[in-house]
Parts: sequence; structure tokens; C-alpha cells
Amino acid sequence: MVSVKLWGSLRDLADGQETVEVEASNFKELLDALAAKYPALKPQIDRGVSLAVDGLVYRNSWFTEIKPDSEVVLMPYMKGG
Amino acid sequence: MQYMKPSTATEASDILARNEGAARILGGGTDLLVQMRSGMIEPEMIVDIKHLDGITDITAEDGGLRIGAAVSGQRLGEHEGARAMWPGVVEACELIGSTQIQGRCTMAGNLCNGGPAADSVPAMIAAAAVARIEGPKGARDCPVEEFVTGPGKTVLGKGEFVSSIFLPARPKAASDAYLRFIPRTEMDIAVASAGVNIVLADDGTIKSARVALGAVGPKVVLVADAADAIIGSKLEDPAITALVRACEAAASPIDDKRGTVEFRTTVVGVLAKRAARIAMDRAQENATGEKT
Amino acid sequence: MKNIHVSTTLNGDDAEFVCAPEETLLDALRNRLGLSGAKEGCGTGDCGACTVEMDGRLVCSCLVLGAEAQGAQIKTVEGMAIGEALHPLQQAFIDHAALQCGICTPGILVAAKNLLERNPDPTDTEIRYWLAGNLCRCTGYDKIIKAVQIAAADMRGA
Amino acid sequence: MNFQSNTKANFKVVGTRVPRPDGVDKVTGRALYGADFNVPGMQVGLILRSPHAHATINSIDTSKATALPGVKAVVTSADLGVPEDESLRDVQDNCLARGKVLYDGHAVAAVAAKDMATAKAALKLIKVDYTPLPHVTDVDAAMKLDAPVVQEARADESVPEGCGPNVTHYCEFGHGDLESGFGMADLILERSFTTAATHQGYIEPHACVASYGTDDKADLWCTTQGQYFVRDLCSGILGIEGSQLRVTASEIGGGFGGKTTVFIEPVALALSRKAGRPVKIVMSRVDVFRATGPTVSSSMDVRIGMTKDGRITAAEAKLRYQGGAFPCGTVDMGAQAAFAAYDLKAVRTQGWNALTNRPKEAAYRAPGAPMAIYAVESVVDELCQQLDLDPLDVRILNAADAGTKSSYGPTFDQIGLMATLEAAKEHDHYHAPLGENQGRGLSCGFWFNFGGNTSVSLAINSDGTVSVTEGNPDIGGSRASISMMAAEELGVAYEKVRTIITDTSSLGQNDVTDGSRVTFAVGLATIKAARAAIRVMCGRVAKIWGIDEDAVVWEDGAAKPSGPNAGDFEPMTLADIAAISSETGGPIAGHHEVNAEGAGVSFGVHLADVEVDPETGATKVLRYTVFQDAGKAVHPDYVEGQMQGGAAQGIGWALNEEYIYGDDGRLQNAGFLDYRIPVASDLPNIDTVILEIPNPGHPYGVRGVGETPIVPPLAALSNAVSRAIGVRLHELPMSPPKILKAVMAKG
Repeated sequence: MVSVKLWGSLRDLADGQETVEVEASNFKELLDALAAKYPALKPQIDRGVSLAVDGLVYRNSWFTEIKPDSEVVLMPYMKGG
Repeated sequence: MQYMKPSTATEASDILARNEGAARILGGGTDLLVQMRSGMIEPEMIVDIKHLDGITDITAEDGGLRIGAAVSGQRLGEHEGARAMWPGVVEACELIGSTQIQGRCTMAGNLCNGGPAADSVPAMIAAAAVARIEGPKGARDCPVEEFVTGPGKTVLGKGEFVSSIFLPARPKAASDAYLRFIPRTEMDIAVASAGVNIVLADDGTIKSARVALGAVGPKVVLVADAADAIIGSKLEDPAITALVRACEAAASPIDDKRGTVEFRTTVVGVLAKRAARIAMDRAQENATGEKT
Repeated sequence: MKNIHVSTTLNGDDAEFVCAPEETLLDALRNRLGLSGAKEGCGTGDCGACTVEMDGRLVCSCLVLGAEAQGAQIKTVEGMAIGEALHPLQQAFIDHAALQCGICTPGILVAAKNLLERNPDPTDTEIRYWLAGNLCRCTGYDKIIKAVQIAAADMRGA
Repeated sequence: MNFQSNTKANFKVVGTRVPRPDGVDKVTGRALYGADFNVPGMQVGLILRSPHAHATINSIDTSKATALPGVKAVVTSADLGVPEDESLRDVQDNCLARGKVLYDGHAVAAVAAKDMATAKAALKLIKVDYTPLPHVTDVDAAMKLDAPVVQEARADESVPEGCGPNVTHYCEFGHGDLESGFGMADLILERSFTTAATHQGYIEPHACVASYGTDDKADLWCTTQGQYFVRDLCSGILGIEGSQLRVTASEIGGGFGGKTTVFIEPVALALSRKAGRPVKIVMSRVDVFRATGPTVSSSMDVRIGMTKDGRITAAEAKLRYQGGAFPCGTVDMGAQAAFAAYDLKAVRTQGWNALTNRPKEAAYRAPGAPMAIYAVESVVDELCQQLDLDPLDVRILNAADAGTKSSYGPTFDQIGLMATLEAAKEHDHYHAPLGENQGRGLSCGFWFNFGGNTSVSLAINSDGTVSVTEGNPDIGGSRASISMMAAEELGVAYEKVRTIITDTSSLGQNDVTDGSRVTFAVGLATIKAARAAIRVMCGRVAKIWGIDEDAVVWEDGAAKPSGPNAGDFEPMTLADIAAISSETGGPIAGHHEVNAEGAGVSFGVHLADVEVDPETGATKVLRYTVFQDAGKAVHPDYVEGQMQGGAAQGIGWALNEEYIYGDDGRLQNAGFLDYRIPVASDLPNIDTVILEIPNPGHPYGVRGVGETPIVPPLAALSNAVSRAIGVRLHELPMSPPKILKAVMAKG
């Protein structure tokens, strides 16, 4: 199981939890598992999310490996100038 | 559209008269082309006056200087005689736009545009400059302070145009200065401005003065009360205070994207005060031949 | 609309073109004479990207009519290098990274060259005020001012 | 040999100040920018724009314009379909209004004609029947329950009950117990701030040439930060396949985020399709200001608690952004970035986005961050003033560092904030004396930085030279840094490498030049492409020498035996190998395609000294120093250039730049005369101190540097001004009327 930290405004969509646990070994499995377990998160996931794994931000890499002890933080999809 | 290049004032005046409302004068073009570009005006004819006799000359006349209507800001600035005699007018003219604009812009154009924020106009009014107008009935003269009648409006009649500006002779113990406020250091339209011209008496007090303010009303204003406030003084504190009060009282600005009523009213007093001090320093230097 | 035939001198060479009466010198340079070094950033004389020299004075070519070029000497950025030799300002701008996107560079080079011909040893403040009509949004001007100083020193030494 | 990434330490080319390869083109006028491109038979395209802030379009009568001799096509939104994808639909509706005009300057129709005069005449013949609607341009007004509705039903699922109809998005970040945190504070300050919308202000207006064939094959030349994204948007809007639309990027005259989307390109393609001829559109400066993307304007509340020895105990921010008439998520980034510089036990940021009748926001250098950090850094500064603490010491005391749980969630890896703060503290600028009416301000800044999709192809030419092909427009010297990294990796001279930027049909996908990604991501792909080519070269040499491939190593630009056991062979240089490539198996090349990750965040600290004229409110910037962690600075000149340019833009934002709307909802200052970007005489020299804390995510340790430097100037200037005049402003820009009013109110 991986612990995923949600940003504040997503928590209401996941039964008020700040951290949720899902079974996943990479970015894609994690998104799929999140959307399955918490369907209310799906619109945001479809709009795009980034993932911080152990402090490094990934914008959309499905096969980014996630270890059970990784720190995983969901972030909005980011754009720059 | 047509582009005309008359070679005499009569010809120019004739073209203007025959195409009243449809023809525009091209001197430096720094306002005209901007107005054309924005679609604000759509002239049918452009009359380029830069080829008229004397129109690009600076000539000595009756102890003063006649500045042709097509003399650019940069050329005026290069004229040592003009700089020495009317430094305030020259520095005002040099503040019109960038270096590139200076290569083209003219005092006459700045005046004919009729805007209240025109940089050279307060300085010209303070200097008691006179515009020479050519027209169907020949030439006539008009003091600059009477030239603009409202925003964008002037005394020019059918077939008339400005051919030169005359800066009068002045005594030795005299000088002028011009200051404006802009948000940046360059490239802006004046938010408030002040031109001050003073003549000193033998005792070093101000014998006569003229104070003109820009961008604080529908047109540039000559403020007699402001001049009266400093006449007889050496710009001691009470005179300065009175000058500032008179300028603030004469200001009737508007709120717009460039400044507020409150800001313009306050700052125009500050500028008049500072310009008066610069003019005083210059006049004393002229009187004594020493830097103050 | 009646087009006007104009004979002028462009970067030292005779040049002729036909333009509409309301056409600017900038448009004539770019569309009639094939010189696209002068750029249109604003069309109102506020950015300086179209700076050229006309009879020794800097002008915004967007505020000059093509017709006014009759009999005039026009110099543009395309005339600054002589053969293979870049003008010292051009070289200094490359060597000292005085450009990023480069859109303002032609106008700034023409303006700086005109300054150094009048004043071979300007202060930083003089350069900054001379170039105040040339907007640059990339560099913060720092490296531009330094490159002009380096070129000026080079030209004084040459 | 080992091809794994490693952080290199000794460089030969990287870190030097070589001349950029496009330098001569750009100083001689030879470089071709957007408006410099022409094709035979080209028509002039012009766009008709709304004079209303908000109005229903009842009808558009184009018949008279179409009938005008010389007019080749007239298009409106009716000539385009309605994309299913919501964000693509928004882009399209911004390019040509559908049903309603949403802001002053919104495009309504367009013509293609034989020349400019005909096109202008045709625009006047288009009759649009409007019904004006109530409008709103201010963010706080737009948030209200009874505000004029800009677009119906655009809120996403994040918006809580009870928000006004224009609120489209809500976000919240943070951790810890705020109330107990504030309970530990000796001083709590709560302040409200506003910032005006600013424009990227690139000097080159948008321009493009579209050529659309009757076979549905099309070419587009345009000035853009990303030709691939332009292709994706335009092919979606025009309903053609990506392979059939080739987009070529011209040289770009500045972007800063503003050229990461399309405004005129789909319109030019639609006109060209209808006209059967190429069409060129060049925007006027007025239209650039009215209709291309400025950044958001904001209204913000910040509350911070501090102990009397300077420890921040809790921090909270509420950010309200408007990004124009279409939904935008910029507030997400502001809310995440706001407190990034601090190690906080209790922090919360909330953000709301509201629709207004203004142009659609476009990214602008670190989008969303400058305003939020301005508010935070202003409150931190005021706390320092009230508690009589040194503002730099307080930053150091509270600075985020490796292992800090960031305010937006992840735990930081190696970051350079502490090093930049310490560099600022040691610098003589921080200790220089100040005179009357002068003040010194400082601020931290932060940006995330991205990697993204990147493709690079690298060919070893038979004469021993190297051609690198990449797909990201060079805005500020990136060709040089890419060539340098290729030369470094291959061990050849910089002059042997030429990097070109290609069109969308010649190379795989490349994301937009944004997120400070190019030197990082394209550099990374270039290094990997070079390594692929090296692998081929080593293989060829192994065959020539008749030894194992593993026994050949690449050093100093040559293949060598890996050691005495591998055999005794004279090294073969890249040129030696290239010269016989056709005999050894054919052309040698390497390529790399990646969605690059691991960009690494970037911090900066700025110091600003100002003098305020207390009689006029004019602010003069006397001295300015930028400290920033750049990772490895590939080309230090251009790293410094990014730091200086960002600082200058931030200074403009702080002092004079703003979008000014009238009561009629129309933009009042659509030009460089009254939209006042800094001119040369406004600024001092901008000194720079580059810190090089290597980014572990890049083989050379490179970090993006382009965006962070626009962030700190807003608060640095505001803090400096408040210390100079003894009264704090809570509003940007700090234009002279506002400063004078504050000075006079103080008495």
C-alpha cells in the first residue's frame, strides 16, 4: 500500500481524509486506484495532476516507480511561463 | 490620399484652404502618424511643410530667436544660442519623447496639437513666445498663451498654419526653467508640469515673472497669481509657499489613467517651486557670471 | 490612391521604390526594399524597434512617411557591418550577451551607433537616457549598457 | 562504458561564455521573426474586435465585406466547429467569439484581402448587432453572489457551495494545526493586498502566415514558444490531422509565457482555407494588449504569527485571482508557492478563481507565484519591523531546507535557499549605508520548474562536425547552451556543433518552451542523444580494433582502449570515426525522446535599495542585487541575463505596470505609452550572484532559472519603499499617486 497525500480541496472528495492508502507500484496504477476508490476525484485526475514522489515532481509519467515507503503527494498539473 | 510638398508658404496655405478639414500638416509627424495609425483621423491630404523657406532655420531677430516650425527638438538642443538664452524652453522641447522622437518633433507641432500636457507649451508661454501664423491673408502673430483655445482646438483659421515660433529678447539677469512629472524617467506624457521665467532687478529680487502650468486643466494656463507671489522676492520661504498655493489654486485637473486630481494639484505646486529655484539659480548666474 | 516614386540613399547605395502616400518608411523598408531588420513593435513611436537613421538623426521609421525619404540618407542595421567585419557594437553585443530574444537589438544598435558618433565616451546615465526610447523586455538593460561601453572603449582605442 | 546519468564536476565547455550561434543573425537584422516571413500570393488578414466588455452577438452580417472587390474570405466562429474538449473550446472561443463577446477586444470576425487598405475597408463593412450586457472586471466584484455572470455553469467540482456564479475553481493546501500555531505567536499580523494584471510585454507582436491547401494539407509559420502545441491546438480547432499541419516557429521576439497558446493562428488557417491562398496576420500593439493574455490580477489576505525571536508559528493565505473570461487554474500555483520558502509547522492557503470580462489569462513567468509571494513577503517584513528583527536573519531562521515538509506537500530534496540567503547576508549590498528617504527591501522567491516532453536528434557529420536538431524556440540563448552540452559530452569544440530548431514534421513532440524547462530538459535529451552516438562510435571502433565493445571508452572526444588489457591502440577521435562512417556501417547519429522529470525547484533572494521623493511619490531604484541557485550554470551570461530580465519585469510590476479598465469595461492603456514597462533610464545595473547547487535530476546538475527571478522584486520593492517612507502600501503597482497619498496621509 502507498500513502498518498491529497491537497486540501481534494479531501472533501475523499471522505475528508488528508492521506489515503491505495495499492500501486507506479504513477498510472496510483491514479487508477485513486479514481476507483474515490470516484469524486476523477474529474480532477482527468483534468491533470502532477505527483511528487520523494520530493521530485512528475507531471504525467505513468511508469514512475512508487515504492511502498515513498512519500507521495498529489499536486495540480502545473504550467509555467 | 495625397502627399503634397509645397515650396512656398502661399502654396501651402492655398492647399490647406482648398482642402479644409481634409488636409493635415506634416512637420515632424510624431503626432500626425500616431493619429492616422489609430484611425483617429483619416486625412485625404498630407501637406509636408518641411520644404518651405526658412522653416528649418533658427535665426536671430530683434535680440531674440525665431525658430522655424520644422526645427526638431534635437536641432534646437544643439543650438548654443538658444540654450543660453532660453534654457527652460530648450529643455522643455528636449523632453518631448525619446531620442528618436527628438529627431523629428517640433515645438510648433507640439503647440498645434493643442494638448494640455504638451511639454514645450508651458515653457513657451512662460517665455512669452509668439507664434507666427501664415495664411491666405499673409502672416500674423499670436502670443502662444492665446493660441490654444481648448483641448485640440487652436486659433488657426482656414488655410492657416504656424511657420515659426519667436522667442523674445531678454535682459541679462534673467532665466527660465521647465519641469514635468512623469511616472517613469522617460517616454511618458506629463502628469503635471510647470514653466517659470524670471527677470531679476539689480538688487537680486525678482522684477518680473511668468509661471505657466501644464496638464492641470483643459489647456496650459498662465498663472498671474503665481508670478505675483514671487515678484519682489528672492524666493524666500513665504514667497515659495505663496507660489505653491497659487499654483494649487490655479489647477483644475481631472482624474484619469495618468494621475488623480489630488496628485496633480499637489505635484504641480512642487514642480513650480523647483522650477522657480532652478530659474533663480540660472538668472543669478547670468547676472553675476558665476555659478551659484 | 496615387503611389509615389521615391529616390533615396539607403546604407550608402542609391535606392528607389514606389509607395502609397500614407505608407510609413518602416513599411517601405520592410515590404518594398526587402530590409526586415527594422521591426514594428508598436507603430506609435513608443518602443524604438523600428529605429533607423535619417540624415544623421535617429527616427522611428514607423513615424516617417516613405515619401519623406526622397533625397534623404537612410541608414539601417543592415548597413552597420562592412563586408565580413561587424561593427564594434555588433561584436560587443554578441560577446557580452547584450541580447536575449533579439527583437529590440537592431533598433538599439542603430541608436547606440548614433550616440557614439556624437559622444565617443558617454557615461552609463547618458547611454541609459539616450536609449530610453528603445524598449527591451528581456535583459533589464544591464548587459546592453555594458556592451555599449565596451564598444565605445574599443572604438576610442581603434 | 557506463551510460547512467551522473552529476559531472569538471567541465571544459559548460560554464564558459561562448558567443551564441544566432548572434550574428540577430545583430545584423538577418534573423527572421514572425512578421518577417512572407510567401508568394499572400493575403492580408485582419481581425474585427469587440468594442464592448460584454455583449450578446445577435447577428454578424458579412455580406457587404465579402462583396468588396479584393476581399478573398471572411470568417466568423460559424466557420469553425465546436470542439468537445472544454479547454480547446475555450481557446477557440477566445480566438473567435461564439454567441457572446466576453471582453473589450474579443475577436468577432476576420477578413483576408489583397492588401491592408482593402482589409481595413472590409472590416468596416462587417455589421455586428450586439446587445450589451452588464460587465465586471474587478476580482472582488466578480466573486460576489449578484455579480454579472460572465459565463454560465463553468465551476468545477472543487467549488464549495455558496460561492458566486463566476467562481470556477477552488483549491486548498497546507498542513498542521493553525489555531495552536497562532496560539504560540507573540505577534499576529493580518493584511490584505491587491495586485493589478500585468502583461508579458514582449516587444514582438504575434504574427503568422498560414497556407492551407484544398487537399487539407497546411503549413503555418508563426512566432511561438511551442510549435508543437500550436499544431495540436490548430489541428483540433480546424479539424485536420496533426500530420497534415506543419508548424514552423520563427525567431521569437520575447514570450515570457504569453506565446504558449494561440490567438491568431487558427483564424489565419481558417481564412486561408476559405480564401484558397496564404494569409498573413500581424497583430497591432493595441490588439496585443487588448486581446492576448495578461497575467491574473489578485486580491489576497495573509495572516502570519511570529514569536518575538522571529520564529513563524503559523501562516495562512487566502488568494482570489481573476484570469479573464475563461476558467484558469493559476491560483493553484500561487497557493502552492506562497509559503514555499518557509519551514512551517502549520500553514494553509486557499485559492479561488473568478471569471471577469477581461482577456483570457496567459502564463506569465512563474504564473501565479509573484503576487502570492509578494503578499507573504510583505507581511513577514512588517512582522520584522514591528518586532525589530533583521529581515534576513528571520528568513534564515525560518528557511526551508533539505528535509523540510514544503507548504504544498512534498518534502524538499537538496534546495539552494539557505545558500542564497547566506550569500545575501555576506554581500556588501546588505551592509551598505542608506541616505535620507532611502530604504532597503528584500524578498525570497520560488518556482517549481518543469521538464516535459522532449525530442532531440544529433548527427555526427562525416567531416567531424555535429548537427543537433531540437524543437524548442530559442528565446534567450538556448541554442548556445544546447550546443555547449553536446560539445561537452562528445568532447569536441563548441564551434563544431550547430543546433537548429526544427518544425513539427521533422522531430518528435516537444512541449512548449515554458516552466524554465529548455536548458534542463532539452539539455538532458541532448546529452543522452550524444551518449547514444558515442555508443555507436565506440561500437564501430571496437570492430575496427577487433576488441570487445566494453573495452572501448570515450574520453576527450576520442575512443580509447579501456586499459592495458584491452590492447594498445591509438585513440580514434570523433573526426577519425566520422570520416570512415560509410565504410564502418553508415551514418552515425543519436537521438533521445523523453518526458523529462526531476527538474528541481529554484529559489532566489533579491535585495533592492530605493529612494522615494516624498514630494512627488516617485521611486528611484538605486541598487539591485539578485542571488539565485541556478544548479550548474551552463552559459553564465545567459543565466545572469535571465536573472536581470526577470528582476526588471518584477520592478515594472511593482512600480508602474497595470491594466487599467474604465467604468465602461474597456481597456484604457492599450499601448506602451501608458502601459509603462521599465525603460533603460529607470533602472540601475542589476548585479547577480549565481549559486551553483547541482540538481541531482540532471547529468550536469542543471536547474531551470528563467522564472524564479520575476517573483521577488514585487515584495523587495514594496518592502524597500515602506522602509523609505515609513508607511506600508498594500497595493501594486506602487505608482507615484499612491505613494504620495500614503506619504501625505502619514503627515
